[in-house]
Amino acid sequence: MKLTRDGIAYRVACDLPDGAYVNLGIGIPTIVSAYLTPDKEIFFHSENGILGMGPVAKPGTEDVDLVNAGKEFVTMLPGGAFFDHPLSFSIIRGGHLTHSVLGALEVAANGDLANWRTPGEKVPGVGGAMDLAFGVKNVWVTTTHVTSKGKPKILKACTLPLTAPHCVKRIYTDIAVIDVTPQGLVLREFAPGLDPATVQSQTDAPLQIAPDCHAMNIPEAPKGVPLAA
Amino acid sequence: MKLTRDGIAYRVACDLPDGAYVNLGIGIPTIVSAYLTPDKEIFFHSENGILGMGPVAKPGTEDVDLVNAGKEFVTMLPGGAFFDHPLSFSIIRGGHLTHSVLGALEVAANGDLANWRTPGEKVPGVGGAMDLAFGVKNVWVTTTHVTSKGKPKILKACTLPLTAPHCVKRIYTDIAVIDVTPQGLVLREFAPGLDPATVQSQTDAPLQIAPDCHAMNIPEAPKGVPLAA
Amino acid sequence: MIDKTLKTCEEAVAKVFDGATIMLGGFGDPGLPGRLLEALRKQGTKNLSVIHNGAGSGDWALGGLIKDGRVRKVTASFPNNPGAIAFQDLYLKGQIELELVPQGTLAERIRAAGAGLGGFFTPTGAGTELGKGKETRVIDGREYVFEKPLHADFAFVRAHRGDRLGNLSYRKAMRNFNVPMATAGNVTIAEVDELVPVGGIDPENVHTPGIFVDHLVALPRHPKLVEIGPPR
Amino acid sequence: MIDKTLKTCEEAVAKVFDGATIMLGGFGDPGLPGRLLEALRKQGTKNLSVIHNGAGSGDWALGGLIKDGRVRKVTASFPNNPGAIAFQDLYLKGQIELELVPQGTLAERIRAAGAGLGGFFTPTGAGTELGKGKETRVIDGREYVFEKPLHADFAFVRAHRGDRLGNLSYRKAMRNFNVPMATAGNVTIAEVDELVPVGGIDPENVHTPGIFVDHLVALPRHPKLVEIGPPR
Repeated sequence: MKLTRDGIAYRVACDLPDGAYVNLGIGIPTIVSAYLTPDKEIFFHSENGILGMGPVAKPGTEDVDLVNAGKEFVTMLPGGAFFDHPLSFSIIRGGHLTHSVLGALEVAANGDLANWRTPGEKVPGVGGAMDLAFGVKNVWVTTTHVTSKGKPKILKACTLPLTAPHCVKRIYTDIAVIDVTPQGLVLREFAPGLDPATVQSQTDAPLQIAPDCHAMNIPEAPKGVPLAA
Repeated sequence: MKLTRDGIAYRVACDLPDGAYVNLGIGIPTIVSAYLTPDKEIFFHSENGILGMGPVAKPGTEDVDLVNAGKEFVTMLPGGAFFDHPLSFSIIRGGHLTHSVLGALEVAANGDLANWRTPGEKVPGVGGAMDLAFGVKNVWVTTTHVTSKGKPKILKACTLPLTAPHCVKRIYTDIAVIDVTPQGLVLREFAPGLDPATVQSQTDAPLQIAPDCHAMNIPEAPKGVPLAA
Repeated sequence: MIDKTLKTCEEAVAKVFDGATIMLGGFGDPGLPGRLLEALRKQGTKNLSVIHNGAGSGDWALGGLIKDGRVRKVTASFPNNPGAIAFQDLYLKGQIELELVPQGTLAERIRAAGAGLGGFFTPTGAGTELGKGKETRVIDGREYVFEKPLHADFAFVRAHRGDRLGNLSYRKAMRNFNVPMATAGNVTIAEVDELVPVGGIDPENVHTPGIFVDHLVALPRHPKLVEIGPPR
Repeated sequence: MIDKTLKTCEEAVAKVFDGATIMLGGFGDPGLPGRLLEALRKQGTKNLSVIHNGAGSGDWALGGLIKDGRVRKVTASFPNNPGAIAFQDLYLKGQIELELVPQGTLAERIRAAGAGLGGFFTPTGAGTELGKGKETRVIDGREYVFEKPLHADFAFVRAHRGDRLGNLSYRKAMRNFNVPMATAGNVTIAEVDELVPVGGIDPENVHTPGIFVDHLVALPRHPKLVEIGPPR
């Protein structure tokens, strides 16, 4: 079994602690907020000057002055704040966010992250990716474990241009949860029905197996979308 | 005749143009605002985060959260703004103020200013003096022409620790108005009843005489305080 | 009486000259000075150097200016936004220059210009392609890259409210790059939704004090939205 | 539910340790966290290093802390304020260290710490006694001095309103050093006049977002004013 995109997002949501200040990147990370349980109070940051951002605006209720970093119309939760770009990136660069959840093209065993330049891309763009990777305390990566061609994305060393060196703390994929530690990668969980050897076979970098390594506990479809298939 | 402290402040007030953004230092500069004519709209800045500051608060109307850089209770004019110290000093350092009116211990012919460390002072303090002297477009100095012991304060070179090199644009004293130019000091005006030679005799640095150099035109006591004596 | 208001965007952009460097506020549509950009497009100067987070969308505002071949260089963090067709077309033909800057570094370089600083050391980019060729320094055990301030001849910003003294206040996510850019333009021109009397903006809520603003034009907001992203 | 409020200043300052570096907001009385300082005075830790614009006034708050011999070092721009008797007395006896920093450089160094920068170049101080021994660099024809960020173990700030999430808003001239210091303290503790419900501060008027604040205590403002200057 593999986790769906929603499944990966669900698994991240389980780990975000109460009171976390979080920036969610585009793609799978965006889905994380949907899976937060109401017992946790979590504050979402958007690069363009928002803290305490709520869900995407319902059609017909959009405010033309309120978009997120992905240019979607969003909402605010009570207790939020607006500010300018210098403060927004002081929050990022100054280490004030507790979590940045990002996509990845490649992650290396030493925590190096490559997620800003795709191989075929002719016009480069970086946005806030580097600031997030360099600045945030816990950089968590969400990604499929292998490329669409079956090539591992978790490597001994990155081959693509780096977003930041030594920045990733944890990797959430469709088949595993892996910690990046000073001693290397540690497999913490694997998808239901798999085993550590299978995960290793799809991973270029060597994995250590955590003493309490176990299969993920994934419910079926809490929001109507299957989490694993 | 010599100008009083109010006279020096009056003379500065005459020269501030409509729309000027001004920081007034402690001492004679503080008096300048009293002599502005209502045809000019001038905006006062205070280091502690105020633009559009009004006069000192009348007794009984003080707001405990509203003081100026000299810790006096002040008022606000319509169209003012509050901000924090980083922005306040961005305004100063970034060259956004048009005028800084400061006191001086010594000024040199090349525009060097010494006004932050008095000779006998045992505990040093600099406050915002250096930022103002380095950052503001037009640094205007107000001072008595000589010390209480009769020693010139306008010198070939400063002897006291500098506040900033090459910063002063104009000097207003009790007997003269002097421009600091790349070619040296230029006497523009002298106090009523004096003459350029008398001003030079009290000035260590050589003075050039402006072609239109003339006696100041000082009214008697527009606010009840004599401007010259 | 000081009155910084102008009647039209045409007057406001009249002094822009060939080869000028122009900062454009806005992130997506919020805070984008679209009417000033359209006036600039009509005004006709060329070889412009533009500092903006993206590289325009479609063929309106910055997108249109680029499409018309008026822009020599773009300094941006995200010029690969899907709508930046005009930029991407010229870039791939080698007909427009790009200085790619991480978004936080872009904001900080603009702020540094307005704050009169000579440069700063940021961790962002150290050890990456975007740090290459730049001065680096290890400070207290961490590697930093040296970055210089970004000044501009003109800064175009869009605010919600403004008064004749140039005081501005923004709404929700409009502040973004507008706040630092207003401090970094040699001439700062603001487009506002509404002109209010002096005192109409509470001194606690002035986000850009009038000292930073040279001219402002009050015009009803342009209904066109150039950067509405697709739902994701 | 996140609740950053504490009942007393005593709890709030309990974790301050011997040798800690503490930033104190306030410029004159506006924004001075006087009750936190008085609690710290009772709490008893010593060898404190204090970052503040001045060096205290009289024998209350920072003045009292210094008078009690609890402060090893003061980093300030204006320690010669007439009321700073306790500091000046110890300074002349060589019993307290002073790092004198121009006011704008002090504010910017604090901001740099909160913003994660490694340092910056400022023109202020170049060619003066306060620039001596510092790295200088000519950038685009102007001389600048290199300045490093100022971090602190604790930042004590005072705001007008606060909510349980730590969002703060200030009144009039209270923002001063409080805003940058709140970003630069490893632990930031706020003293507020009034606790309001979440949502009670308009998101447009949050001057210090709660992300920067660890604890806050709501207490009626202390009536004592320590720094009322004489009329001039």
